[in-house]
Amino acid sequence: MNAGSTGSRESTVDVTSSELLAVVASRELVGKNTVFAGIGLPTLAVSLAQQTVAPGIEIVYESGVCGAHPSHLPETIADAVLITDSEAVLPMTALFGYVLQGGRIDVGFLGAAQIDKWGNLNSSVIGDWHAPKVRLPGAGGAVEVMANAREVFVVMRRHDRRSFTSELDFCTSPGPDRALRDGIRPLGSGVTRVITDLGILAREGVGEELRLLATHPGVTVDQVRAATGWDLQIADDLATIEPPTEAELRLLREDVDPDRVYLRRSDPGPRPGRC
Amino acid sequence: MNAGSTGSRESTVDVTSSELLAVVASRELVGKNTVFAGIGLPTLAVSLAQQTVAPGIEIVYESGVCGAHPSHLPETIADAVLITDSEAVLPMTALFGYVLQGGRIDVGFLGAAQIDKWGNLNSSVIGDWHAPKVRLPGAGGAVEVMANAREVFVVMRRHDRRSFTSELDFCTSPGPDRALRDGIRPLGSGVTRVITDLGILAREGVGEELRLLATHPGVTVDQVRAATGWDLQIADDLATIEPPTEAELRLLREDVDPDRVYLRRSDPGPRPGRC
Amino acid sequence: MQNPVAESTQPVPRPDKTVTMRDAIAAFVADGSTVALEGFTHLIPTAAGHEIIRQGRKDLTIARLTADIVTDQLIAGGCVRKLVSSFVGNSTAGSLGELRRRIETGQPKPLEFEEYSHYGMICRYLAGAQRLPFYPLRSYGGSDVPSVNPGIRKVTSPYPGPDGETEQIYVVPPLSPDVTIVHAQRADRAGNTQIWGLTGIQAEAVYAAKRAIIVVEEVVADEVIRSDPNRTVIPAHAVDAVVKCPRGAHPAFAQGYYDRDGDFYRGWSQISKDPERLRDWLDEWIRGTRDHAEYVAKLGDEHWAGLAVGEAWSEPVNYGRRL
Amino acid sequence: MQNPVAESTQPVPRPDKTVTMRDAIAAFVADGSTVALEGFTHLIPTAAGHEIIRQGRKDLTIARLTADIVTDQLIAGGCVRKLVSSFVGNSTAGSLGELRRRIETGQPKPLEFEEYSHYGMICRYLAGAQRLPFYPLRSYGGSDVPSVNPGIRKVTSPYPGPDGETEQIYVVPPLSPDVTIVHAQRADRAGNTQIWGLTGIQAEAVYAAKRAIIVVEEVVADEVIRSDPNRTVIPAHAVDAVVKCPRGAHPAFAQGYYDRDGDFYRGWSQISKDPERLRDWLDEWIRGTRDHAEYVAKLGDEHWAGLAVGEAWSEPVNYGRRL
Repeated sequence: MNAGSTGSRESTVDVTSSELLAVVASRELVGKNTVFAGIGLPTLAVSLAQQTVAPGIEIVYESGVCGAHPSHLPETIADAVLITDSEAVLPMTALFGYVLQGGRIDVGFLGAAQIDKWGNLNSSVIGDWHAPKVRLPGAGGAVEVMANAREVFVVMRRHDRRSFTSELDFCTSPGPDRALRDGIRPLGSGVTRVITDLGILAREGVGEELRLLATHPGVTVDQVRAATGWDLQIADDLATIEPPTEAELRLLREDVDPDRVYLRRSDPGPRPGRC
Repeated sequence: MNAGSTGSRESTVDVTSSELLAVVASRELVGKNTVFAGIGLPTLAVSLAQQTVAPGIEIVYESGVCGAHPSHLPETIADAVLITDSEAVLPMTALFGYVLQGGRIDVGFLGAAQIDKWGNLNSSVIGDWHAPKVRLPGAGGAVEVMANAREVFVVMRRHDRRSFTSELDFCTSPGPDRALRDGIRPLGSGVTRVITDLGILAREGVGEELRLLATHPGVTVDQVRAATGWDLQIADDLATIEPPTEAELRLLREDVDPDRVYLRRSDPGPRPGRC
Repeated sequence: MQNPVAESTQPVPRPDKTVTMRDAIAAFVADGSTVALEGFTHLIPTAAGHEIIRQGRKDLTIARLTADIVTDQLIAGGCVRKLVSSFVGNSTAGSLGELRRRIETGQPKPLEFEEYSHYGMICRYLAGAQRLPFYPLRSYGGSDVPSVNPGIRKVTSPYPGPDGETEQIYVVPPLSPDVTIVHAQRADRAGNTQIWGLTGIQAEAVYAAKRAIIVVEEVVADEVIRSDPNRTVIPAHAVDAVVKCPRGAHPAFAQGYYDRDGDFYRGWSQISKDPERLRDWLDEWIRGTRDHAEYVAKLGDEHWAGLAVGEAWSEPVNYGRRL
Repeated sequence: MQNPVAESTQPVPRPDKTVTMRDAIAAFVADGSTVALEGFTHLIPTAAGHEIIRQGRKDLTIARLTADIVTDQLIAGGCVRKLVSSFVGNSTAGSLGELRRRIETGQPKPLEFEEYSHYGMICRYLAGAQRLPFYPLRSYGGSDVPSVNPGIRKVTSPYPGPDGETEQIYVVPPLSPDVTIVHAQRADRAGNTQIWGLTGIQAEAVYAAKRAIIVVEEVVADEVIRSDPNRTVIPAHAVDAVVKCPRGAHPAFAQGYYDRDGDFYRGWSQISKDPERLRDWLDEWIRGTRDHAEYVAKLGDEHWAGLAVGEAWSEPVNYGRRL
C-alpha cells in the first residue's frame, strides 16, 4: 500500500475533501501504466500522479480517446477538447473489445451508489429493479471495467451506511467472488482500493473482504465501523494516511484544476476533526 | 435467365474466348446491386455491366475497397489505384463481417480448380490434402463468399472433365446442400451460374443440380456432356447464347480493357467451330 | 505505369439519396418500429428525434446505449413503448425526469425497459451487423443484470479453458433495428459518410439495421469524400437516406462544427423534473417549430456564437497516384 | 470557454520505443515463437522477415492470412516449423515454390500447415484481441476444411433460429501470437501508428499479440499524429518497438510512398521454382546484405524510380478548438 506521500512538509490546514481524495488516490497509482477513468476526482488523481508517482501513466477514456492532451479541463469523458490533439480515437468496438476486454487496463476507476464487503457494486436502482424507489443511470461500462481491469479503485466522497451496505439492492458490477460462483472466471482482482473521506479500505483479490487499511489523521476505527454497514475487518498494521503535502496541493491547485472545476469551490471540506 | 444481348447487330467474327466470357457474364448481372469480384474476367464483366445492363452496380473488393474509381486498370484486388479516389476503404473485419457475412452481397464471383454438379468448389488441393499432388492457394475468402453471397457466379475459361468432376478431391467452398447436411443454414443459393467456353450451366437453389441452360452457337449438347464429368442434366428450353454485339465488344475493347490486360493479347480464341 | 482507363468511359451514375428530414422519417420510421439512435455523446441524432415527435410516431422501441435527452424527449412525446439501453442518465449533468417517472412510478403508463451494459449493447450491434446468432462477451458473470434480462444467456466453449476445464461465457442476441439513424459531419449524395472525432458504434448500428438514415452537417461533393476514403465510416451501400440538417445534434456537439451545449444539459434536469414544464417545452420547441431550421433560428445567433469552435486542421496524407 | 490548463503544466514524458530492426528482432522474436506477420497485399513487413532470416531464427510458427513471398523466403531460410494461413499463393502472379515443395513432397522436411479461410483467420485475431475463448462465424458448413483442422469446432446457439429450431454455428479459437509485426506508413516515437489505404487486419493482429513491433516508412513528430487522431489505427499502449525502415514492404506497396513491384512478384515464381536458384537469391539478397538499407541500395535508384508514385492529398478536416 502506498499511503505514504512524495513531498516534503505536511500541510495540515485548508485541505478540502476533494483535494484529500484526489491526493490519496494519486499515490495509489505507483507502477500503473493504463488507467480507465471517468471525469472528476479520478482524472484529477491521474493527472496528479502523472506529475508525481507515475509519470508515464495513460488515461484511456470510455469514449475511445487515448493519449489526450486537452487544451481545457474536460467536462465529460467525450468532451471535444479531449479529442483535438489526442494520440488516438478508437471506435467503441476496439475500446471495449481490444483495450478493456483485451486486458490492457491496469486500473479502472468506478463509482457506485452502494458497495458491499466483497467490492460488489450497485449503480442501477435503489429498491426493487422492477419498481425502483430510485432509478439510477445503470451499468454503462462498469460491468466491463470490473470484469476486465486488473484492479478497480473506487472513490467515495461520503463514507456512510447507506453506501457501505451489507446487502446491495442490485448487483450491477460483481467482483470476482460472485463471478466465480456464477461459473465465470474474471481477469482481474475486482475492487482493491476504496478511498473515502474516512480512510482507505483494501482487498487483494478473490476470497478477501475489504479491510480498513488506513485512516485519515484524527479518524478513529470506531468512527469508520459506525459508518460501514457490515462488520468491518481492520488491518493488523492499520496506518494513518499522511496528509497532502504542499507540493501535491500546489500541483493540484495550480496545474491540474486551477479553476476548481472538480475540486469544487463550495466543497464542504473534510469532516471536522480531521486534517 | 438473361442470355439475351442488349445491343443491335451481331458480331460473329474475331471474338476471343475472354471477350465471350466477359460479355456473357455481364448480361447475367441485370438487377444486381453489389458484386464481390476478383480482378480479371469478373471485373471486366462488372465494368461492362455498369455500361450496359446494370448502371448502378457496385464492386466490393476483398481488400476492403468500395466504390473504386481507378485511374488505371488494377492488377490485383488490392492495387493502389483502386484505393486512390475510392469512396470507402473498410478494415477487413468490416468487409468480411458486416458486408459479406452481413448479407449485403448480391453476387459473388468465384473461380475453382474443380466444381461438382451441386456447385461445390475445390480450390485447395489436387490429390489428398495431407500429401497433395498439387497444392493450390486454398480458400482465401471463397468459403465466405459461398456461405454469404445471395448467389455465386463461376467463370471457367476451359470446360473439361478435369474441372467439371463427379467427385471433388477436396471441398473447399460448399454449396447450400452440403451445408444443410452439416446442420448449418446458409444465407444464399450457392452457385447459380457457371459461365464457360461451352455455355452456361445454372441451378436455382437448394436441392438442384447444375443444368445446361444455354450453349454458345455451334456447341452441341453432346460436346458439353463429353466435357462434363457427371451425367449433365439439360434444360427443357435449352437456348443458344446470342454472340457479343458490336456495342458490347466496342465497350469492352475500347473502354473497359483497351490494353487487353485481362482480355489477353495471346488469347487462343474460342474453340474451333464456335462464334 | 500502364493501362490508363480510356477517357471515354462513361461515369457510372450514382444514386442521389438526399431527402428532407420530414420525408426520411415519414418513409422509414413507422409506428411500432425498432429505431436505433446512436452517437456516443458526440453527434447525437437529436433533430431526427424531434421530427419523430412532430410526426407523432407511436409504440416505438428505441435502442440507444446512452439514453439521454433525446430519449427523454421521445418518451415524453408519447412515441416510445420500449427502451433498450445501457445507461439512462442525463450525461453527467443530472437526471432524465420523464424516464425516471415512467420507471419509478409507472405513470402515466409503464415503460418497458430492456437493460444491458455498454459492451452488451455494442455486442448486440456487432451480432446484428455480422448476422451472428449470438455474440460472446466476458461481462455479466455474477451480475444481477441477466436476472432481469432473460436475453442474456450462457454458452459453453468447445475449447478447454486455461485450467483445462470447460469454460462458460455469457452471450447476447443480435440487435437488428428496422432503421438506424445517425448524425455525421458529412456525406456525399450517395451516402458515403465521413465522421471524425468520436466514431462510437455508428457503423455497426447502421450495418445491423434493415434501413439507415444519415443526418449530416454538410452534403459534400463526391471529390471531397474520395480524397480520403479511409475517413468513410459508413459506405453508400449501407445507406438509404441522406438528410442535410446543420446543427442537428444539438445539444450534443459535432467535432469541428459546434461545441456541446453544457447549459442545456444542466437545464434539462430542471425542465424534465416538472411534467408540466416538460410538456410546455415540447410544445414550444418541438411541436411549435416546423423543422430543425426553425429550432436553430429560435435558439438565436447569440446562442450559437457561444458554441462556436476554432480551427485545428488535420495534416493531409498522400494517397499517391500511379505515374 | 473556460479553464485553460495552466501553461506551467509539465509535459508528461512519452516513452521512446524507436529501435533498430536488428535490435527489435533480437529482443522480441525467439526461436520457437509464434510470429504474426500481417498486411493484406499492402504494407507487408518484408524487411522484418528478412532480418529474421539474417538472424537465423528457427522453429517459428508463422501466422499470416496470405502466405506470400516473405513467407516463402522464411520457409526457404529454414526459420519455419509451422504455418497458419488462409491463402498460400504468390498473389495473382504464380506459385510459392518452396512452400509447394515442402507441402507436396515433404522435402527437405515437412511443413506443418494449419489451414483456415480468410475470415477464419480474421475471427481468430478478433478472438485473440478480445480475449474470447472462441469466435463464431457463418463459414465452413459442409466444407472439408474442418476435417483437416480440428481447431474449427461447432457451438449451439442458446437462441432459437429463424425457424424456431436450435441453430449451430462454427467457431474458431483465439490466435495470440508471441509477437505481431506490421508495417505502416508512419508512427511517433511512442508507437502511435497511422495507416491509410488498406488497413487490413493489422490492428486486431497487434491487439491479439503479447508484443508488437511496428515497422514504419517514417517516424514523425508527435504533432503530426495528434493533428489527426482518427488516423491512428494502433495506439502507443499496444506497441513495444518502433522501427524506422523505409521501403521495408518491398515488393509490396506502401500507399502514397511507393508502388507494388509487379515484376518482382512475377519473377518470384521462377526464382522459387528452382531450389538452387532460390538458395542463391537468399544468399545474395538477404544473407548478403547487412540490413534493409543495403538491400534497398542494391536494388538501385533506377529500380525505385520505377516504383515512384505521384501525389493525391487528402482534404484536411477540422477537429475544432475551444475558443
